[in-house]
Amino acid sequence: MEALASPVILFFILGALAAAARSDLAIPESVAKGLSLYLMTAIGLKGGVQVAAAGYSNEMLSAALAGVTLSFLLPVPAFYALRRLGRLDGVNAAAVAAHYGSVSVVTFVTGVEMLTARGLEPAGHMVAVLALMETPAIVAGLLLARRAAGVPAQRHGSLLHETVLNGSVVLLVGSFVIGLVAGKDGFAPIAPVFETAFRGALCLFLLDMGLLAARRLRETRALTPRVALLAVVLPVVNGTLGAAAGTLIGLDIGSSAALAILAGSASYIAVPAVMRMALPQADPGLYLGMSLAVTFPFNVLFGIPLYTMLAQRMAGQ
Amino acid sequence: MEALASPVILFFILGALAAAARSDLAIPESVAKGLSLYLMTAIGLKGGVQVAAAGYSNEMLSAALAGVTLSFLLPVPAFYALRRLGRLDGVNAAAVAAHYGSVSVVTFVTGVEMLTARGLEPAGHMVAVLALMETPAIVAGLLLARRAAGVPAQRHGSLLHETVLNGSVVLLVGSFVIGLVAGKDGFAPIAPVFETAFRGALCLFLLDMGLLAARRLRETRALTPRVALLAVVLPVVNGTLGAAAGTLIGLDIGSSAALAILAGSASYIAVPAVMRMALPQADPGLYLGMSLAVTFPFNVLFGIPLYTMLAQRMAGQ
Amino acid sequence: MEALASPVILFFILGALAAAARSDLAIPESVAKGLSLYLMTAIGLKGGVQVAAAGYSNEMLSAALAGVTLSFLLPVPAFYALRRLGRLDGVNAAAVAAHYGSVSVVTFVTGVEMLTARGLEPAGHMVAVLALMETPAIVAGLLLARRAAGVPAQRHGSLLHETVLNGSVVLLVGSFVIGLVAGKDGFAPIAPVFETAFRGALCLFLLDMGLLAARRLRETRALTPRVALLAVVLPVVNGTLGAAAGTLIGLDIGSSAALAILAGSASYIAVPAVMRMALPQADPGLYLGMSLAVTFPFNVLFGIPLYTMLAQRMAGQ
Amino acid sequence: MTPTVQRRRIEILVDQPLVRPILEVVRDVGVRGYTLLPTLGGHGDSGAWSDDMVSGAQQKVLFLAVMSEARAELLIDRLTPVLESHGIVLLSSAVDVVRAEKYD
Amino acid sequence: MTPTVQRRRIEILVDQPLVRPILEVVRDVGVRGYTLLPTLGGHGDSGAWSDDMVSGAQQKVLFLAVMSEARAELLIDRLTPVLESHGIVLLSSAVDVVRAEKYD
Amino acid sequence: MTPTVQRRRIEILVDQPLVRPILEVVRDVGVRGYTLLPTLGGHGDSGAWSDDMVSGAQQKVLFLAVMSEARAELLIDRLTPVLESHGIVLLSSAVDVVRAEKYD
Ligand SMILES: Nc1ncnc2c1ncn2[C@@H]1O[C@H](COP(=O)(O)O)[C@@H](O)[C@H]1O
Ligand SMILES: Nc1ncnc2c1ncn2[C@@H]1O[C@H](COP(=O)(O)O)[C@@H](O)[C@H]1O
Ligand SMILES: Nc1ncnc2c1ncn2[C@@H]1O[C@H](COP(=O)(O)O)[C@@H](O)[C@H]1O
Ligand code: NA
Ligand code: NA
Ligand code: NA
Repeated sequence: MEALASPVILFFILGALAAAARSDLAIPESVAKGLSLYLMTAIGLKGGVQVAAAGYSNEMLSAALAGVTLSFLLPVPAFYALRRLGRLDGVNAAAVAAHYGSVSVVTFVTGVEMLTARGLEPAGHMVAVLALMETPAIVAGLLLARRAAGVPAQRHGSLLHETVLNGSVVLLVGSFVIGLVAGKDGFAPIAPVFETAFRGALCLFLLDMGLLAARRLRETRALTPRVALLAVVLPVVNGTLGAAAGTLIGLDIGSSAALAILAGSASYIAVPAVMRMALPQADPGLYLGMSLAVTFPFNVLFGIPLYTMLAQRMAGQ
Repeated sequence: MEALASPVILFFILGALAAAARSDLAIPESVAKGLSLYLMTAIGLKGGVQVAAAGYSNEMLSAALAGVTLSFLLPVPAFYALRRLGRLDGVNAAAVAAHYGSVSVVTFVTGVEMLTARGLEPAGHMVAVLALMETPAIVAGLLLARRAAGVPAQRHGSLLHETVLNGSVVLLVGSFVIGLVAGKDGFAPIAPVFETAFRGALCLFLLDMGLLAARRLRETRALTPRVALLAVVLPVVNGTLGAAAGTLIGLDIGSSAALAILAGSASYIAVPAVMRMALPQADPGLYLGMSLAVTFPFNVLFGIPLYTMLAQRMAGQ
Repeated sequence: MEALASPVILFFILGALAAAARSDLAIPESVAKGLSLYLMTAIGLKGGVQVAAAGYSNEMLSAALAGVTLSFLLPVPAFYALRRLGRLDGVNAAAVAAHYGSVSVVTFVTGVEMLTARGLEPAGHMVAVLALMETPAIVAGLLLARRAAGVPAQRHGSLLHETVLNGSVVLLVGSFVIGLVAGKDGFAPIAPVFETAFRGALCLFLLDMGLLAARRLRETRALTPRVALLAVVLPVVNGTLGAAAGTLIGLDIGSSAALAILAGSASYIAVPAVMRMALPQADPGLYLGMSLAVTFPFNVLFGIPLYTMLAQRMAGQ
Repeated sequence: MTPTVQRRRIEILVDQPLVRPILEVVRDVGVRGYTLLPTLGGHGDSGAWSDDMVSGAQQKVLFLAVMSEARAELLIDRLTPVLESHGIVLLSSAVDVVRAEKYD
Repeated sequence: MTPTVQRRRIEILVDQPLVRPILEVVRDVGVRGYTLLPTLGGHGDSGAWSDDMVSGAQQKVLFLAVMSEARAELLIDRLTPVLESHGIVLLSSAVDVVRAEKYD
Repeated sequence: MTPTVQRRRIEILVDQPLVRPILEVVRDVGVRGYTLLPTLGGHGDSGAWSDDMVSGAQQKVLFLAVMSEARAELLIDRLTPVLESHGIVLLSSAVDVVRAEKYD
């Protein structure tokens, strides 16, 4: 509970309250975009520098495999739950399922902050796992859509391109590699911007996310009670599976919790843009309403502490 | 005079000179907006942290009461001066009067910088006073407009909403509360962004303000000599009243000077937007010309040192 | 070669690779503009503070004279090479020549970073030389265009104005003067923003420059092989002349290398905007393709180390 | 050849703080959809403005909506009284659309 | 008096991620030039949207191109099937241009 | 029903650095008001451009003004000679306005 008193979380709550009260407070779109690029660069760099210091380990490979597998498989149960319990048609269920298999960078970043504050900093290579988990869920979602609704697999090459070379994936991976090459010494001169300033910038970004999530929640028409409920159940189930996977393959508690946070998070930046192109019939109000307006706030406020606790319990603490 | 050699002021002068020489130097609108949100967050946080450290005192309550009273009453003499001496019609006089009763966040921030540099840092709760002073003047201005010109009091609820939940008020108050909750320890990890970087960011923002003020001065057609003169006289009178009020209620010199700066400043962000909605017949060229193009530069260059001196003299120094 | 492992350069390469792979990674235009204004302010301030500390010296005057002369004369051979070897018409040759006589702020900044990392920090007044070199080449280019193609010298006053009061010149010179006035003590409180954060911000800006340069290279139709070759030959020739001039007038190695970098760089911000206005018949795809898509990356990756080596050799090291 | 139907394209240039009241009128009149476009600056009888004004009080927004002739007349009737006092530019022109029933 | 020729002005309001596929159709049809304009937000049958949505999935762009009557018909024919499913607004109107051969 | 009067809507797509000279012509011709709109990018005979170009030399701005038929002809006459060399797109269309005297 003391985590909720962290300025990072408090700014998120401030944004949500301001939007709920219909204040005209707003962060310019380009500034918010700039902040999100900064955050991705910073975590990429930091992860790379940490891996450069730690050296290669088998744990890296198993974490990567676990992440890719989770991202690819988690959409399947989600899809059936969305069809049966959520009463969505095949295309919409597939589109939403892809979001829940993929990951939210900001949820991850917030989670790492919370974990670090408790002395449970995840391994640096979890940033690479984050980058690896963005894409497989999209492929799974498109396969599900094709099976379910006979959506033609048009322009496959272009879609793969869109997915793998998505701006956030490129920036994350690129910064990670730069951190790896530069190492601790190369990083030192740029650390004031990418390390010291990180938390303050995160506060401002979460203020904006609070505004956006609450506005989205107010304006969305697509959120039926069934679907809104699933937007809470899916992350909890996926997060639990993530914590279990992390524990099984023997990750340390922090990394295991990070894997749970990744599994439990839902994308609201990369996947929506790809889905709007790949499945234009699907309703963006639905998948953005679920992932941004319900799951994201749930994870920031309750999911992260829950997944952390699960990772601790499973590790026998 | 040595205050004028501070980089903060020099950047303001650079901006004003560049605009006067018709240079095409310009800071993108969204970057300037982002900077102003940052400055408000930073001073809100800092005030909250200071109050958390200092604990509650009676001085807080009296400063708050003095601020609210000044904001509500200062528009009245201003209104009559604008009608008689400025020869404005009732609606325009009321709209302008509201600006001079309300406050300018940037003038306050610049003033606090100047005061701190002289060892006269105001109390942290003056940030709360700043937030409290934004709104009452708007109410006063609208009452004056209704009396003077029979402007119908349409959509009252919506206006009150617009006024109290104005973005800058929400951000100031919200950050103040977060600072209060987080305290010194919670603030430490975000201090590099919100404290260490503050002055540098202020330089860039004042560069932009210099550009905007000088451009406004050149383009405004509404500024008659009478009205331009009032844009200097009103802040001096209001600033003097503010210093007197601060001294009377026993504030320390720094806080007293801050109250004078608040009273002497004129809004050019929050109030114009509300007035454009509430009194669309009033001329925005007039109230923005006065507050942004004349009063703001006057206060930054001459008003702040003057009000500081008044606060010192009145305190018997 | 170890310079290529600097994060600053690595981010440039990351941007170029992302754009080459057609990733949708993009930095919002206003954020990039904000970063470039920040960089100019920071180097202006730093140069001014350094000159304030070092005091006046004759070297300053000779460096300034050398810079102005190079900027004014370098367009002449460039013009003939572009006409004869590049097969451009008179107006286009003159427009391009102006770009190569003038300077690129970002190339200079990157060069100073590289030089400083090697213990060869140039003198602070080289920032003033940078500012002085922006303009004379434009005048030379317009004279060449008039002679070659009978382009009427319309609106001379307005053009001179546009050139001398160009935003980047004003900001550079203004910040330099503020640094001079403020000195080390006045600079200290704003140093966290303008000094400590400098390299990190440069990383993000060069990421954007990599994206823009590679996109430009892909989309430009105007780049014939002849012209593309000249976009590599011209900087090498000009850089060599710059190193020679610096050595001849007795500059230290760092300053001499900086003068070479300035001479070898080509403008892609200030001059294109002026040329679009002054010589609207000239093809912006041509001059931006050459300076931004070829010369800039060449200089960042190969030119800067080359000019540095030349300056060292000529100084007899 | 896809058949198109003629409708009215209504454009309203209005200050940012006045957008909300205008949208209330628009909803009253029963307009089903609209789009808002940004602007950079301009010049008119009341002087020049540009989007770099910190307060946003004079920042203008371009409202665009396509609707039936009848609804357009209704909207114009409702807004005409405030055009002058609020400094609003209102333009009406002919436009052809495919899904006529959507723009009624 | 400079003679002008009538052409069609086609405007298409479309979500950012769908711009690329639309441009492919535009190129197919042989349109020689176009311009993209930004938008701020809007409202329609599927609800409200605004440009502050982080993902950009619902950010809309206004495509504008001037072309001959014949080419406009071709383009409208090609796009009509997806207007409903993709949530696209397509407007066509008359416009006069000077260099007619440029807008064919 | 509020009576409307027909006027000319002139739109000019022009590079940012050329806006000032165009505005001088506009003033010469006696146009009383205009509005500038931002753009994102485009494609034409001279290739593609987009607003992410650092220098702004190729950033385009959309000029919009409503005026009388006569003044529109004058403006078109003045600008036609430079359309080609300066890469300018000029569009003219019919528009109905309420306060006719304001747009003369
Ligand atoms: N009649 C209209 N006029 C202008 N824009 C419209 C209109 N109808 C819809 N739009 C725009 O198209 C978007 C999608 O419309 P819809 O498919 O009806 O939700 C809306 O959010 C508006 O931005
Ligand atoms: N037919 C057109 N419709 C709309 N915009 C156009 C058209 N042709 C050209 N443009 C715009 O004008 C710019 C310059 O055109 P061009 O001179 O043909 O290269 C293009 O990049 C487009 O932004
Ligand atoms: N004839 C016009 N054509 C286009 N925009 C105009 C016109 N007249 C006025 N405007 C716009 O409306 C704003 C207010 O006009 P005014 O009320 O005349 O000052 C101007 O600043 C322009 O942006
Ligand atoms: Na997930
Ligand atoms: Na005041
Ligand atoms: Na040069």
